[in-house]
Amino acid sequence: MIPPAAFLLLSAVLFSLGVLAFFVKKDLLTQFMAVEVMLNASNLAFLAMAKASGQAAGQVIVLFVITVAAAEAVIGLAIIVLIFRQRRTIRTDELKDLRG
Amino acid sequence: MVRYFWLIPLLPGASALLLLLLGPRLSRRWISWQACLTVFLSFALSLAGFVHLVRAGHGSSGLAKTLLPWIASGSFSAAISFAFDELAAVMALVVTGVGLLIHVYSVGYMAADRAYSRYFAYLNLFTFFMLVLVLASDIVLMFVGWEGVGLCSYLLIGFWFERPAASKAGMKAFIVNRIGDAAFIVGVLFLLVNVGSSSFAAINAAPAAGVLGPGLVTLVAILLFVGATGKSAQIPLYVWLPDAMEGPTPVSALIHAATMVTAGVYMVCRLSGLFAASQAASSVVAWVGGLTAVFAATIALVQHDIKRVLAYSTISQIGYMFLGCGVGAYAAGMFHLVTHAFFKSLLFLAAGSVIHALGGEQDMRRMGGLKKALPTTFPVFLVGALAIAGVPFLSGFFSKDAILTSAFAGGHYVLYALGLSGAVLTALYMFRLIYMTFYGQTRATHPAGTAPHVHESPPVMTVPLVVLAVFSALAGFAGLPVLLGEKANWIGGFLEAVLEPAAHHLALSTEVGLILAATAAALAGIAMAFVFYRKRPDLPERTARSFPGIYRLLVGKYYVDEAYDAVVVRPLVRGAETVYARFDLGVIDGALDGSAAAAASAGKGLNVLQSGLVRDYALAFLLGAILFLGVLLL
Amino acid sequence: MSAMLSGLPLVSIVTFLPLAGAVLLVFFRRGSARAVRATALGVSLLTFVLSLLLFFAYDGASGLPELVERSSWLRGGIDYHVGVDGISLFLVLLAALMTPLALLSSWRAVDDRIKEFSFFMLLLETGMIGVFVSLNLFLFYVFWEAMLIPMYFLIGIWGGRRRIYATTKFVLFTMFGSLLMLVAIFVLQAAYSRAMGSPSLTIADLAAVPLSPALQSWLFLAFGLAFAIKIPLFPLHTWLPDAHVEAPTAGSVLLAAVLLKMGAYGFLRLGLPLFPAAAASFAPALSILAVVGIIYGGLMALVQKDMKSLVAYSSVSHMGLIMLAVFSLNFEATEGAIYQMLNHGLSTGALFLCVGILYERTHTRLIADYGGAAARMPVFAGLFLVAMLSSAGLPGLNGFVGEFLCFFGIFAANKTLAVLSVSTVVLSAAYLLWLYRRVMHGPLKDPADRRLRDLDGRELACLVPLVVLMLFMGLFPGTFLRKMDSSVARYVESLRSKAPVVTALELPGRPGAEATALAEPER
Amino acid sequence: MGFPPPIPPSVLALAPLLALVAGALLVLLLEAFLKRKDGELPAFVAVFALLASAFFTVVSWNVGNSGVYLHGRLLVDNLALLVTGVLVLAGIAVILMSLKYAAHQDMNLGQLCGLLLLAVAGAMIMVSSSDGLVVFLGLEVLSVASYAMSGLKRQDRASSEAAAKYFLMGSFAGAFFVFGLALVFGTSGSLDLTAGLSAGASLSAFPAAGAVGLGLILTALFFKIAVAPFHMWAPDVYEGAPTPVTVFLTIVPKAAGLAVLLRVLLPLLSGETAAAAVFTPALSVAAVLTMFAGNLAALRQKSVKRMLAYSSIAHAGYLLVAIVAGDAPSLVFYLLVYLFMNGGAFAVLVAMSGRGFERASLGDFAGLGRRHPGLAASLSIFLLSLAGFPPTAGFLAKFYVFGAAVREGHILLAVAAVLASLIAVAYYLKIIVVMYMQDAEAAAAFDRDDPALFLVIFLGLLGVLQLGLWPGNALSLIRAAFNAF
Repeated sequence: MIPPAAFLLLSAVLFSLGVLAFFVKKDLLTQFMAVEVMLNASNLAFLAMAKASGQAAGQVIVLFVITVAAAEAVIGLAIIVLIFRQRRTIRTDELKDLRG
Repeated sequence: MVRYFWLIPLLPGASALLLLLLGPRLSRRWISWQACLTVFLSFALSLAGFVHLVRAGHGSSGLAKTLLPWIASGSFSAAISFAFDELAAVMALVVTGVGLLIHVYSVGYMAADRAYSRYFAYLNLFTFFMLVLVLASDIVLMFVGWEGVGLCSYLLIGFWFERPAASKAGMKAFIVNRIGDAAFIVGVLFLLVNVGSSSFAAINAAPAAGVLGPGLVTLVAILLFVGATGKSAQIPLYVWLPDAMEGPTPVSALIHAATMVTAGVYMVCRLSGLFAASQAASSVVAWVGGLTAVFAATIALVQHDIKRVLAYSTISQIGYMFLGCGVGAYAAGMFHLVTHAFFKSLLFLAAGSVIHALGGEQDMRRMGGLKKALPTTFPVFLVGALAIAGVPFLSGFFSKDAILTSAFAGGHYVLYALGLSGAVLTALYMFRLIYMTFYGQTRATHPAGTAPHVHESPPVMTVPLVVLAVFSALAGFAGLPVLLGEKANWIGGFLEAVLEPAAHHLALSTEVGLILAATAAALAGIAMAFVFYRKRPDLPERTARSFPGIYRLLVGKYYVDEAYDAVVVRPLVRGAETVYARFDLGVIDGALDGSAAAAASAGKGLNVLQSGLVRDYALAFLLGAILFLGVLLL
Repeated sequence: MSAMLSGLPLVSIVTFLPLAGAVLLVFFRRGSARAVRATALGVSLLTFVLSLLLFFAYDGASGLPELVERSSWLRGGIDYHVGVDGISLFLVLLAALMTPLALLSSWRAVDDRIKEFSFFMLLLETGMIGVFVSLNLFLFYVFWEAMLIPMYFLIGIWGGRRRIYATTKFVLFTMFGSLLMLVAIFVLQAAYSRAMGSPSLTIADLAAVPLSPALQSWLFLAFGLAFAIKIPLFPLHTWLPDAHVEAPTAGSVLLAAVLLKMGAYGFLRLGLPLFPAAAASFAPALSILAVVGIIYGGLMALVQKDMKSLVAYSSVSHMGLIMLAVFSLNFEATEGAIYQMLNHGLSTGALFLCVGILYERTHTRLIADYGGAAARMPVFAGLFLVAMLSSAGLPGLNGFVGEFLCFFGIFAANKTLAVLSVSTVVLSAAYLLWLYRRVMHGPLKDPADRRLRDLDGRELACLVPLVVLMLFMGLFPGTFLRKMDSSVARYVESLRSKAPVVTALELPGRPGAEATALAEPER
Repeated sequence: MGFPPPIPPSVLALAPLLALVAGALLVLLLEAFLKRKDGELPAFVAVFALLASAFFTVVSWNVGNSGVYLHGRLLVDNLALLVTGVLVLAGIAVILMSLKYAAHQDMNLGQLCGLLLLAVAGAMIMVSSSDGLVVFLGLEVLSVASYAMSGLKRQDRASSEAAAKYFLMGSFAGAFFVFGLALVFGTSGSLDLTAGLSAGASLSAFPAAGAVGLGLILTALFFKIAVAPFHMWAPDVYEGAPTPVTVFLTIVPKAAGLAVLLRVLLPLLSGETAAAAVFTPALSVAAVLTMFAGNLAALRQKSVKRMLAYSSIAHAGYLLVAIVAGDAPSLVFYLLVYLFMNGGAFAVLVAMSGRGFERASLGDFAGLGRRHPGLAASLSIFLLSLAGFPPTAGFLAKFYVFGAAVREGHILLAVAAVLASLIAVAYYLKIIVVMYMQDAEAAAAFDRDDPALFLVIFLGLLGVLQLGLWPGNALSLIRAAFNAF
């Protein structure tokens, strides 16, 4: 039986990886995927906790989070498409008309 | 009639107000009459009051009238109240009498001037303030007159304000006076706070009552005297008076010879109780007076401008008055004030008549030989000269002698010597003037090349001259030397009611000796003048050449003006300019604008951080989060 | 008189009538310049007349505020609470007098956006009067700050070349002080409700709060900074010359005549009564600053090239004297200070009017561009001279009375400072007469220049009332002083009772007891 | 309204929310099936929905319908109701000022209205629950809708860039919230944000993981409120988004986030607890950073819109001061006032725009005082209120917030706050300078027939002056609301 702490640790690592990816990746799409990784890290944590404390709530949350992620993805992709239409690129660093 | 003595100042005041408000609309005739008449009425009132006092004899406390409670706040209060005692009576008579004559004289002298009404408005205004000064029974109110005459002096010196020299002289006069006044104010403050009252009675009584400690008495007296040196043009604040000659000549006669400049002496006499109480202060007064008397006289020796000679002579004569007051002979000082008022205003007016005759020429080097041309002016001028020179039995002789005698009697032998040498110099420069102006060939050069048409002045000018000449000649008999009997010195007795009596008396023989000495001095001076400027006109140049240093020093008036300019004025202005540029604009404003700039550049920095790159934003977010969590955990 | 006025909210009317007028102006058509000007002038004149009623209605026996109106406004002790006492009464009158004159003076000078101009002028008047009549700290602060806005626009829109720099500097500098004062107000409010249980911002109540010395000092410094900037006290004065030089004549007049007084008034109304001990302990330092200001301002005025900045620096000098008097903490000095505030209002206001009159003709303020104006403008020369002499404190005019009372009180408190402050007598004469000589005297700069015509009726109407008032106040100061007496006495007493330092600081100057005793018969 | 509610409390509690959601769906349907795209019908529907929701809010206020519903998922209390009121008002204002604007900038009004309703609903959900999950859902609904709204100007590069940046950063922050929630859940076994550290509990008693979790949640909220240093997305998004949307973004998410923050932190900050000892300084620092970052960065802006964007960051800082002081009434009052003055200022910006163009640069305002005195005067009043000059509401709001801070002993914080607002005065006045003290090079004309917009401006003025001079009613209402606190 693996202690919940391990899951927690794993999720933390995952989350950090997501953050890391968010920084190293250079285009909107992959950066958003990095965010997805972070969200799923949280999901993992939730599940572990739910298991440990035997609360169903934790598992329900995961569903919510997934749904939300999906919704975000929809809007996000729409925006990314919009950006691509206008600029023929989705490199994040190109987005610097607004500054200063 | 006497009850209305308080109208004495108000009449000319009202006239002045009227002239100031609607002067230009009035006819010259009306203006002249109004101006002179009001002064005449004041004169009449003063005369009435004077007679009243004489009749009342000693022990009469004089007349007093409080017009309105003026300033009152907490423990400070000053009322507008006038008092008419012996001292005030004498002074008022001088002011209104001489003033009247000069008003009349001005009618002729200023006849051609554009700003006729303004001139008489100022002249009346001056008379008003001067009389306020004289009649005030309260030192704060006296200060009103004190400053008021200063203002009028400023206005009248700068009467022809289009002339830069004139307006400059006016300004100089006012500011220099203000320096004295600052000290005066401080003195008054000491009195107010320590005596707790501003009335002369209380102040004069204070030292005796012990309200004022001896040290304080000296301090206050000296402070007030500094004010006097400003008003009465004594060392070190005399520098404004010679320049004041830029004003119209009647003004010089009235303000800068007869009345205003002697206000300092009057003030000292008013407060004789205070001054007499401090030996130190008195000797300061005496020494400043004595030194000024000689100092100014030496400068007068080498002046070429006829009015400036008279100006320096005025300074010197006022020096005598202070010398008198300083040695405790206040009556003598007042006496000399009176006689001086007569003969000096006479001299000025006569000089004015000369200038008038020469169409504005003031330089004696371009005069000469006017004796014939000015049949009235010359004799009266001569009378004045003899009087001031102290030739026996003329007014100046008695008054000056009274001062010197009491100086000697007080044991102030050095001061006596100073006074005596001053007397010699006085005779010398006066007769230098006489000879250069009236004798010899005419040196008058006229732009047209032709000799100017020299003409005697109209009677409206000459009549006052004659009157003054008479007084200059005879006024002395109001104060004969005591050796002619106790009652001889009438004016001294009259004033004793108010003034501290002169302490010492001398043996007859000594007095006679002193009188002879004085006479000798006067004659010696005249003789020297005769030799230098009549017999051997080349002598002056040679003497000058043999003592170039001294000569240049005298011509340069000891370079006092230059010294003041270099030591006080210029450093002050330059310094202020530097501070303004360096500190005001540099440091203070610099700090303000600097902080503004700092904020702006901080903003610029933030704007640079706001790079527009999501990565940077996320980084800031992350760092912030880490920091925050760190805080929570630690 | 007061019976007739009973029930009439006179103070509120005087305060808000100008505001009503301003609102009225909004509905005027643009371009109807004459109507706008006339209305504004009429309203301000009416305000002045009503303020005269205040003068008569104020009895001044008790020294407490009279004609008080009070109604609760917000929670936390914030009431609408106004009234006048001997200290504020004449400042209200001053504001009510100067506004119509200022409007009149700009009759021709301002021809752009007259509607807005008049609007802001009236707004300013309400602000100024409001500051003086407020008896509630919150209300005071509201007026104090609100007043900045119209002044900001007046300088910024109708000002000179560097107007924007000047007006921004003015607002930011002034706000810097008043914002710290705001924090101090919070602290005071909190302290009060902690001590008394119930909150209150009534000034009279706040004086009763027990404060630790340290806290009191901090609060005094916060309040003092705001007031010192407004006065302005050396070295916080540099906004003033800029503001004056750039402001339009009307702005300068009100700025000099009324706004500067608010600093000194603030000290009298709040700074000292609320924190007497701290005030007494800071008095020496502030007095020294004030003296420095007197001399420094005078010297700076001496070397100004611009007439307006010369007068501005002269204000620094004069206000320094007033400050010094205020901090002498005795009756005579305080009364002198208040009187001198009025005098400075009149004389400096008049001087700025004079400068404005010259500027209207030649469109330059540089002294060097003038010369011999007196020849062309004799009447103006006379009035200018009187204004100048009043500012220089010539006896017989108002300036002397105030100045002398100040000297007297200062001297009683501290001889050295008094002696130093007397130097203003020389300095003011020097810079003013020199100015006068360079501008009015000498040969005409440009004889061909016909623009220098003498005063017209309107300009006379601006200057003559002031000059007459100068003479009147010089000869009959009692008319004013008597109305102040009891309030000032009460004020000084409260200081004495609260801060033993005050008496200690005030006594050595004179053996007060017998001095007063000796003075008694005179009164 | 004393009549007994015909509907059961739980439904009534949900009613405002339902009204909005229903409205949103209706609008989107209309938008889908309506032929004429430029019709204003959706707007009317949306406004109606908002009014309905407002009505229900008022009803449940009047019947005192506060309580916990849906098994603790829905918490209706006065804070919730008041903030809901603010949110709804903001929504109405936004719609009214976009009627013409949308047409001019060829934005799809229908979509705007729909998204707006959803966003408001999301915000409403956030404020009316203490349950972490519900708050998260509300947050996400709000965010997702906001992303879309900021990108509604399809042709405009700036708009879509704003949307992209907002989306990316927003989802990034959202992830933090979720992970934090997971940790809190893990350590406290509950989703209740306040339960984790119930009042007075000390952090030490609370496991590190939980602390971290709470911290992460707070950072996400800071992000929404745009607290420095989590604010950097804000200026870009505010500038890029369509102006009415900017109004929405500067008010609604802030209000919602602050309400949640208040809920979470108030129990912690009250009293001398260890938690307070940690949070108070941290929040104070954050507040000071925010105020200065916003105001300093605004100083040199050339675009009025961006300037106001920075100013709204600074105001977040002032609001945070209220949180530090733990003074709910002043917070809510400030929010209300801020709605009026900020909305008003932006409304004037909207009025400056025209068909196919916006005028937001300082130069465009030159001489406005001459050409459009009314507009210039209104903007000046809004700016003076933002700057905190009496007698405007802005002053009173600051007066109460800073006063509360001092009362709670945060004097230095108050000093910092006033100094920050002094800096702010500098740039607010700059706009006024341009409007009145510089003359226009080119007289810009634009059509004035936008009654809805001018209604908004007028109401803004009314609010700013009313709340500045006679705020009695509003204040007593708010105070009454927080006797509970």
